[in-house]
Amino acid sequence: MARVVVDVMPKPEILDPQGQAVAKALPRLGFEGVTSVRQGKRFELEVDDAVDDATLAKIAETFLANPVIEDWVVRRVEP
Amino acid sequence: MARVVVDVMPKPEILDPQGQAVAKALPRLGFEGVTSVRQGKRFELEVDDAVDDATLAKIAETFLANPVIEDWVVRRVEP
Amino acid sequence: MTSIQQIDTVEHAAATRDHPQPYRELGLKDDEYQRIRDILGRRPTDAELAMYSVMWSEHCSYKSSKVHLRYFGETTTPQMREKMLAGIGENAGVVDVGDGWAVTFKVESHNHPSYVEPYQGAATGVGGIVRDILAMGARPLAVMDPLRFGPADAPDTRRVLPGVVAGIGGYGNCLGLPNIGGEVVFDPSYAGNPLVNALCVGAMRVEDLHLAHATGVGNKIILFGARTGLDGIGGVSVLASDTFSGEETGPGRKKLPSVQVGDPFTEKVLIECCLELFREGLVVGIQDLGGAGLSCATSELASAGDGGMRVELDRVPLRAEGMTPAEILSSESQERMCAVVRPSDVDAFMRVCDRWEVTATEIGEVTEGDRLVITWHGETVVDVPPRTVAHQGPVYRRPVQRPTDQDALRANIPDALPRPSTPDDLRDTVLRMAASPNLCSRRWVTQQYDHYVRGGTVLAQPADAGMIRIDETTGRGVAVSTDCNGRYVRLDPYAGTQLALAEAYRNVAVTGATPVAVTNCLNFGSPEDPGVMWQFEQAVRGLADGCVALGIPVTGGNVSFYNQTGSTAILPTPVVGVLGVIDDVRRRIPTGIGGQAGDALLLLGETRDEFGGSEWAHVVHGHLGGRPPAVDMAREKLLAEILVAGSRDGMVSAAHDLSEGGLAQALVEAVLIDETGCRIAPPDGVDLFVWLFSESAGRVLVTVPRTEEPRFTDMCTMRGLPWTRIGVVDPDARALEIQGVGSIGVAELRETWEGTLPALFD
Amino acid sequence: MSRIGVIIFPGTLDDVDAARAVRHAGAEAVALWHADADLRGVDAVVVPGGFSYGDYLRAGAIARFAPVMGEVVAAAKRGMPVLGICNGFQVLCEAGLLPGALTRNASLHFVCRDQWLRVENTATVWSTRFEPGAEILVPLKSGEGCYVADQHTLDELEGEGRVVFRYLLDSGGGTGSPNGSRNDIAGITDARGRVVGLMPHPEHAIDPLTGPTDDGLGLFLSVLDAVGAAGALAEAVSGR
Ligand SMILES: Nc1ncnc2c1ncn2[C@@H]1O[C@H](COP(=O)(O)OP(=O)(O)O)[C@@H](O)[C@H]1O
Ligand SMILES: [Mg+2]
Repeated sequence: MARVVVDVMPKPEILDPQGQAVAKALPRLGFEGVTSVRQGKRFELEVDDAVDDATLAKIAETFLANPVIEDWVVRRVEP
Repeated sequence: MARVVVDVMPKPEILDPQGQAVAKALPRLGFEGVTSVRQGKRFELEVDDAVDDATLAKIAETFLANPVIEDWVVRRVEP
Repeated sequence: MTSIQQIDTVEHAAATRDHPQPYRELGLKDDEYQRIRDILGRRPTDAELAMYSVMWSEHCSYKSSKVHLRYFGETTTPQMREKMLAGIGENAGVVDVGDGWAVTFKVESHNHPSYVEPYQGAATGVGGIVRDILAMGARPLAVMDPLRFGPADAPDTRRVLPGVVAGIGGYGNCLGLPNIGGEVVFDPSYAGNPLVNALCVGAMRVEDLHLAHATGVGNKIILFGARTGLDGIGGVSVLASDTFSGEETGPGRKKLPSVQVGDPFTEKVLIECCLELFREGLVVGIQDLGGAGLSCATSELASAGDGGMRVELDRVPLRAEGMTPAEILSSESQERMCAVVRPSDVDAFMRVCDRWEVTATEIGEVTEGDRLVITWHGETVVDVPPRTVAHQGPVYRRPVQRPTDQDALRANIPDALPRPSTPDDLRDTVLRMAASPNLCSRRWVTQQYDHYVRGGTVLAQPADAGMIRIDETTGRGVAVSTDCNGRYVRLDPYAGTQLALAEAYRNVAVTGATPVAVTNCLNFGSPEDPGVMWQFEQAVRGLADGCVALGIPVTGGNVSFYNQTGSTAILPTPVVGVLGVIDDVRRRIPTGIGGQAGDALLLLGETRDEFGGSEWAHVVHGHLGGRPPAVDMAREKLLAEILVAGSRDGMVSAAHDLSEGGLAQALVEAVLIDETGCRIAPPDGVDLFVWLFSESAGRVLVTVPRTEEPRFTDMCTMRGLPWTRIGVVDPDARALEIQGVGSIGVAELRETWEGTLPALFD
Repeated sequence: MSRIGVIIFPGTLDDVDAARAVRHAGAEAVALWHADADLRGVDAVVVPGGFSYGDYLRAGAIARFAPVMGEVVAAAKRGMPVLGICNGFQVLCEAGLLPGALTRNASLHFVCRDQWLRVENTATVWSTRFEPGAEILVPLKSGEGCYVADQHTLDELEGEGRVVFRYLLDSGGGTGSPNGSRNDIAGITDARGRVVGLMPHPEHAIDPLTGPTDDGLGLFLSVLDAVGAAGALAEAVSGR
């Protein structure tokens, strides 16, 4: 059993209204000094040891992320 | 300037329909061996150096995460 | 994994009579716990204790309200009952609406969860009421959401309202149910205790009515839908940390959040799956799992059936590891249903579930005798008479006392409040009222709700009532409205509740539909407060007596107590829902006055100087006192008959009910809906302020085509309904022109009316 | 009679409405189940709105892998007319039949409203019944309706006239999007003008009783002209 994390973030050139909404709201709540916020997704997967890196890459690229609008990173983590 | 990542995940005992939908779909797409998926949010913040850890913790707890149903982790990362 | 030996069995309970149990933490009183011991002749097991405590809670047992709710049944005459196929006591009331169609509708509250977690609280509120409707055998067709919040500009309202609205939209939209109406009311009394009520309406062929009965010995009990997890088990987690042996090493759980997360996709699939099961005739009885989860479903099914029931709890598909029987029985995981199925149909049942990829598990069967027996890996953990759990909970006749401040409140009449009198002041008042949070456009909210899906929505926001078509061939449809002005109820709970009924009834009638049935959601403070109980008793009596006067029955409802912040209760808020039938939705009456130049505007009913509890007194003076407007049920009935006749004969081209904000507000809305204009000439000698802002009940603004005017007014005169011709439609004016007040352009009106909520919540 | 397929995924919601629109236009509506890799001989396909598989991951992300979608993609490559409405548009983008993607509305709120559109291209099989530049009023109801694509793709779409519908502020007013879409794009077509996707819901504008107008019927009548003619030709050639 292995634990895998896939981070999926909107591409820098794509508008990120959610991140912007957070960034705008923070000063109103009294939090100064946050200059930019981007919001993406985090997936935590548990996979059988038989699942290799190529398969994980494929899962991320074809399914968890949409390459038109998102970047992604796959990494195995310690359980 | 510092880069901060906040990972927000549904609490283990809370239903995660999103992760569940992904987990159910994978075998249909021909990907076997993924036994569990949980889906959360990832925030990437750029903050002034003046912003301290206590403030970051507060931002995460009161705003980025919903403590009733989510757990969160704040970490500073190399730029 | 919890080991089997740690589980508290019936056998073990019988042997350890004196083992102390945390019944108080579970909300049971000493005498209630003793009663359970008396019923069982021993101490309850953990699982039994979990079941009794949740089923005997106020929410499930109606222990404080039962003695009052009986009045509904006592006052319903056989004639009122004629069209009622199922009533109080079933999951939802069912009414025969003609052409072989039956319609079911019900409102339920999800107030407390929505305060803690607005999005999920509201979302699961919608999910729960939809399953109630589904459990009657009906296809859910539409939802509505009566809501109450604290002051519009309060910071906490900014947290609660957007979350609640997003949750209702998020769940309902994804479920594919049009949202056809609701309410948004702001009042300081709801600040720490918002009200989130959800209504669902569904339809079925009369012969498809399914009732929640576990009948037929040998029939199988099948649990299907989502897996069971630790959500919503709240207080029951104390049992897990306090196992019978008192072992320190027990797998104690930290107190779990009692918040549930909704999965509308699973529910959508569950709906389609259930409807296919009904169509195929594979269901003998069915029950939704809502509050109290399996405890409720198993005990209610068994208690309504003709035998007993045996359940193997270890078969329940779980989402979390190591759940105890008590936790499984109390879990409020969403999107689950429980069906009773003939053994010969089980395979077919499973095939349908497979097709929809719905998890379904046989967990037990209907047995001889009258016990509900639940086992866990072969050992008996529950052995109870099911009626004692589901229906024979404690009943309280709580002290009732008219609050001491009621007289002072009534004496504090609004007559001395300074009133506007110059044209400019009146014009300003029209605009100020139109922009006020309770009267301004609800678009910011309703724009987040899909009202088009299913293609049957004929009227939705901002119409007085929502209307959907249920039969595409004949055009038969239903209209629904919910209403309640908590300030009126506070001033006079009996009359105030009748005013709520009258308004919902009128709102249905102005669409051209005939009102046929009533449901309710009674939101009140603590039943342990005699003043609150007095309000409750008065409200129930007012509603029941009002229904008798109108000749339509209460078919169901819901009670929500303990709505208060500290010792301050909310305004008593008995939300009343009225269902109407229309044989052909093509003759529905729209709300906006339309663009036909020269059409006559008539005001039906009488206007009196009535400002007690009015919106004007609230907005301009922050005043609440005096008496609410007078209510006259006979007049409401006549008004409805005339509107329906007007619709049938094509005499009325638009109709809009007058309520909060009076005639002025009705005109503002009726003009803006169609982006049109009108010229209003108040009758000679009226007090303009009273005429424009009074909230006298029993009034409707109608538009009548020029050619129909004599026929329509003759009908009103003949039947004794007072009417006044107050002006004409003038689309070219693109303004609301009122003699003695001035002209307000449509653009200014729109900006005023629509700007408020976006400014507060965007 | 022409036969138009309406695809149903778990979570599809507007299939009843799409089928009703097809019938109003005078064709037979054929339900196509997501799990069956079979188009049952239909002449054209509508991928309707809803929340396929809950749309929890990303709108349309799971649906595009459904067995029926393989057939739709193959048929589209052969030139079969395909219309994606709302969630259907999202599915077609995810499936690569149309370029770009649909993301959260700029307001972050779901938006349900009557929306004016301008018909920019009347040469697709789904838009021949409209006058060039026609303004139509149809419902829009979506939470992820913000059309995005990289600049190159946008230039290509504009350059080739492949924007079929554009959002208008108002009838007679300028363009303006209710959800942040690039270039106020409401709907686009593939290079051949046979696959069209749009966020607004023409199938909910077929009868003023239940929709704002009957403007949406034009899409369904257009495709029937196309497949009707093609059908007649095929029949003539095969000598039936
Ligand atoms: N205020 C009320 N007026 C009339 N009937 C009520 C009222 N409150 C509850 N009931 C009826 O009591 C029964 C139990 O209510 P409830 O517990 O809300 O139903 P469910 O078990 O389906 O959630 C239902 O038939 C309901 O219609
Ligand atoms: Mg129920």
